Amino acid sequence: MTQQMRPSLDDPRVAIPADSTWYEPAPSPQTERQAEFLTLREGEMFVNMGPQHPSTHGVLRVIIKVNGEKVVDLDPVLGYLHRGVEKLCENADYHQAICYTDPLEYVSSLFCEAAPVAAFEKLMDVDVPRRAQYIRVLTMELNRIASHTLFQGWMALDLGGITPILWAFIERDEIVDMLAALTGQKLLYNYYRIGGVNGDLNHEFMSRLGTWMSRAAAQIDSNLALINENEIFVRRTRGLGVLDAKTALKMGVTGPNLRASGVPFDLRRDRPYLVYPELEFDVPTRDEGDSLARYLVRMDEIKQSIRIIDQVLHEMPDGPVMAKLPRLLRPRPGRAFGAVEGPRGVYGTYAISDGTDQPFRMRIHDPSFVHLQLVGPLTKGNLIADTMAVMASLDPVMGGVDK
Amino acid sequence: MDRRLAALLQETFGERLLAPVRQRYDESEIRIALKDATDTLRTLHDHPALRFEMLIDLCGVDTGEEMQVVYHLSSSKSGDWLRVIVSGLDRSAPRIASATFMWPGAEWMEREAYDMFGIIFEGNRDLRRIYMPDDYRSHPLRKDFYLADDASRSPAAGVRNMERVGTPADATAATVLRKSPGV
Amino acid sequence: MPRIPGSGLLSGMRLTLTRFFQPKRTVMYPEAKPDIAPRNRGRLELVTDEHGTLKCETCFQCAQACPIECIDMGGTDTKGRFAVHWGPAEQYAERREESAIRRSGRTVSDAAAATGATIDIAKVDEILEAHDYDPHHMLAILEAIQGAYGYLPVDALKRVSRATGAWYAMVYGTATFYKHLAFEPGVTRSIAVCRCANCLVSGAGAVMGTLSYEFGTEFGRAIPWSNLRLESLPSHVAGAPSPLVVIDGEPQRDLSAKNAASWAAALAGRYAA
Amino acid sequence: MAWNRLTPAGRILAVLLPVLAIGGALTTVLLATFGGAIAATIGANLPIVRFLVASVVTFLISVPVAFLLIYMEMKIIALMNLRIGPDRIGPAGAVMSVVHGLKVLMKEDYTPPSVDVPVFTLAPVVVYLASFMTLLVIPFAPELTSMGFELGLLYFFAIGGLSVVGLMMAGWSSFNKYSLLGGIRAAAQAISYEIPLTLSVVGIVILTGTLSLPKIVAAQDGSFLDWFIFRQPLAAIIFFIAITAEANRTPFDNAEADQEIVAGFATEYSGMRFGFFFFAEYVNVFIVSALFSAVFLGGSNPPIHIDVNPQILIDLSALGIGLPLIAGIAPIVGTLLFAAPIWFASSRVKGWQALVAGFLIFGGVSTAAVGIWAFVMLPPVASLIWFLIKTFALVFTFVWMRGTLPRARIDQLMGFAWKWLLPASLLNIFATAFAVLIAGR
Repeated sequence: MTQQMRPSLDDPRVAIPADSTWYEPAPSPQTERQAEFLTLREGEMFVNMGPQHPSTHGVLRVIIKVNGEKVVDLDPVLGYLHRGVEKLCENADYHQAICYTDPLEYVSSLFCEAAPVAAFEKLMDVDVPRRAQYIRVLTMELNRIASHTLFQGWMALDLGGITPILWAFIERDEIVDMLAALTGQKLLYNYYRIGGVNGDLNHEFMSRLGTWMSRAAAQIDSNLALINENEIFVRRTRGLGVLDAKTALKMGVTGPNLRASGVPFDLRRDRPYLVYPELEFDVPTRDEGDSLARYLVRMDEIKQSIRIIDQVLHEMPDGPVMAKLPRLLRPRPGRAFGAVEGPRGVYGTYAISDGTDQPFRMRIHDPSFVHLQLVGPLTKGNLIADTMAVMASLDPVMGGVDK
Repeated sequence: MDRRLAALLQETFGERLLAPVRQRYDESEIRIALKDATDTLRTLHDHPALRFEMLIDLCGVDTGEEMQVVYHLSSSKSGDWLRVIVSGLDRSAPRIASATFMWPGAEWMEREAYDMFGIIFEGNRDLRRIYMPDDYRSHPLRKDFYLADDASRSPAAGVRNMERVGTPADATAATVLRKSPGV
Repeated sequence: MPRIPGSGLLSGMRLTLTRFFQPKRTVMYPEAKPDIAPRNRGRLELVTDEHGTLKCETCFQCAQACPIECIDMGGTDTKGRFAVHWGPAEQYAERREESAIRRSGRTVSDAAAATGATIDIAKVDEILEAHDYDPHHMLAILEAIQGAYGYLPVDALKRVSRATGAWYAMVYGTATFYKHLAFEPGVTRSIAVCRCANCLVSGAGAVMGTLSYEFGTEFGRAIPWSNLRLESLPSHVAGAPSPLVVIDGEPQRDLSAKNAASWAAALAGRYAA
Repeated sequence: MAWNRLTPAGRILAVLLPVLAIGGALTTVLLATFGGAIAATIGANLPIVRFLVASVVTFLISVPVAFLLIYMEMKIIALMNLRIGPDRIGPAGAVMSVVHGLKVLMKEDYTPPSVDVPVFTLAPVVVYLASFMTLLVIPFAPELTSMGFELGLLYFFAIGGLSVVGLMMAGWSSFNKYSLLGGIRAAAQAISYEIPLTLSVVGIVILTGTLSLPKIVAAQDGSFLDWFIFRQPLAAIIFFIAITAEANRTPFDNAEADQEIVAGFATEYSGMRFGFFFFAEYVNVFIVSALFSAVFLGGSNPPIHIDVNPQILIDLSALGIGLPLIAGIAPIVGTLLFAAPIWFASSRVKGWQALVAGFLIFGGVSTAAVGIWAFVMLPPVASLIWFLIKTFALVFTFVWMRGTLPRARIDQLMGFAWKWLLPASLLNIFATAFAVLIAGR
């Protein structure tokens, strides 16, 4: 019995049955970079991670070229969650488009809707009532805390600790329930409207917020004590995936990842929107630029967010939460870029109006998309386990990356 | 937003600007031609008074008549934001020089623009599809890409392919393209 | 500050041990219902006022605004005969077209929007009249149309959708669900027998046995000497005659286990290539 | 026919009864004929028989031990996570792990194409074999040691190291890169940690002059200050870290780090073959805990010897024919005795409820009485209980660590073994030898 054999595309020195195709990625190089990636040198092999893998934060596929345990190169493959939101938004009117942006990033969806709302409001010259602005700040900061606590859990989980994620979910659940009492939904809030918010603060929300605020800071601090000083955790993240300020700027990194490299760039302070200029808060930065710094910056931001929430609750004015607007919105032709500082970086929306009731073009910029590019450069030369640590510390969410 | 920025830009670029500098809310906007794109971006990046060192966003736009590439830059000196619209790309064969020489982070955004609009960025080492599968043929965000409608609602009702290259046979040019020349 | 190595580990261990004894946060879901805020809009429902009448006045604004069109309105008229979607039947077609235009994001000329009747639509109207324009008899209508044209023309389906008030998606779905309904003029002729429980009880098994014996082939295979195929249908609509045998797209109503052999002989003569 | 009219139960009986009758008769005849010879053979080869019985018993206890440990892991980690954990099957979900085991049994046992079939099939067997074979030398109590032979400790390390072969086999034969990485990680880790593991007990071997585990336990007789954890603290720490790595437990569970290499060597396994890996892991945890408690925590010795010596001698043989009668009557009488006050106390309690309650109370009381009697009167029982308390305290520690710690990276792990643990264990050996020399003079 002679079986037809052929060299494996994965490793040309290995002969495999000619009719078997199922265990090879078998891509044909399309670009210079990909051809370089697909060339294997002595001792190297590909390890395919994802789209189903325990630590790829969604449906991300990463092809890793390894030499033993050492990562030589890697190539993220996107698009498993691509929904064509930009195209859908071009075919929906302005109100409906906001609804499509919600599920982009399911971990912090309020920021995803805040960006297009900001852009549309610029297009239409709408003044948002002050109470609505305060409510937006309040809900966004709550969402930021929810996102960061979840990040803390995921980070620990990707490093092998199983407990923090469940403690993190307790905090996140409380915030999510609270926001559900306000917005009506747990995950896809669809709460911001052009010219305000959908519904004023209610008793249910305020009572939940009060009980949560009374113990949140202490509880989160105590959760952090589990891994923040843990020798194993610190040794695995310190000095890993160092991103210096210059590279970070060139790569277009924003948010906590940039601040961990020592660049105090925060839209809330540098390009103020809503009522942030009136609030007092610090922008935590660190100079190390490694995974631990990215982690700690986020943990510091939680404290600042609690501080902001406290101020907002004290200073919130009375008044309407929605501007008077016509039912059918037809902005004048024009362009606007709305951006907010989210838990992962700058969420931006570039909207072009052509005078009809639908956006002519709606570009959605998601920070995770930019940050995911860094996984390759930051993990080269490290171990497979470090890939997970670096990816977790960059905190990408695939819903936003794939749009 | 810095009102002096408009004067500075006008002074620096002068005739390269296709339209006067526009400023609205906290955004400034300049519009340049395709041939000046690389030089302008380099000047914006290196000019000591401007220093637009951060690329916030890069995206393509299909106006129905031409293609545009839009850069959003942030200055590390003054904190101003600038929108650079490079207009005049040929719709049938859009090509532009890549910005990865200055901002390596633009690589994936250019890949996305290539995937969605077919804009070819010369100099990008890794210009291949990023969202769509490799064997996909059309570019979904172009205005002549027919959105597959709900089978129950559209006039052609449920017999339309998801992917369609070029213009549908049953449509006239006037009915298909939603054009917005002013953009 | 120099720290004792391992003190971080120990403090973490202490923390987990404290949590070990703390009250647990699990919500025992089926027994304990979660505390859902009154504003929660997780579920769509129609609200009634204190007199028990529906508050909805069928303005369709919600259905039109819904971006993913998950809101659908429909029902039957007062006699319980005509299905109504998005309002009265005569309005429905207009609204549907309008929606299509709006959603596709482009202006559609009158010529493009108008249905180009490439077939003689009169036969469809006759069939519809015979079935009283009742969308509940959709399968029967479609079978009759297939009998009349040999296949299901798209224009006929549109006409059916428009006249009965059934959504085009429903018509289309019904037509694609049943294997014996074809969208193109037949190239391969087929004999299909339904294998639902109802039909099997009333003798479909015997019919299948006889046919496969007579034609000398198995179900799911082509018959070697002709362009005929034997096929089995997976399901069958309740109330239709049993056993349901569909020959060449045409449902046969008077074929049963008893006369199957003679039918097969006749068919063999008819289709012999 | 009469056969057709029988119920299934009847048919079984109809077949079984004649078979049993014939078999019983044959056995009786055979015993009567060759009984003396058999007894003589058994008597002559007592060690072999003893070995066979011990291995069967060891094999049989390994499965419930694994079930118990899996349940402990699920429940304890859940409680630390502020969850409730398994609570549906059995009291407090205690039968959950058994149900998991059944589920694993019933799942499809899939052999992927292109694996190396013989090696792939043998790997779980080797792993499981290696882990339960080490159970043989565990000194549960002085009288309850399966094989207390002189080279016990060496045997333990030798056989324990064999499981790496199984993991490597699994990793290599699976035709999966995750498996390969997992197998190689397991091998590298186990080989590195074997050395400090072995070297750390050399101090104890110097002190006791033996490799036999029962003798090491016996050397710790006395109060808890005689335990080797207090006489060799450095060795205890090294040993604890090394056995954590040997048992592939967090923070050293790199061989199956699911965030990195999915499930390591077990990635391609399903069904009961995966179950073998799973069980072996938990049996391993039990074994290393038992070893630690034997070597460092005094094994079956109580912390403090309290010399109570109540002689509760019950001469059961004196009862004669009364014994079976009492055994038959006592439960009924006891149940009624406990049920009566409950039934009389409240009119709302139904008769059967009172009876059930009475039966349960009687069961509890009698079990407790027998247990206390056994603890006091039978030294092996007391020893066994002390041993299990220590062992399960350690198992709890392992689970607790899993609930707390993240995973160490593979290079840090290896570096730790070679750069810190190895010198420390050598230091411990020299210090101990020096101390023995000084004291011996």
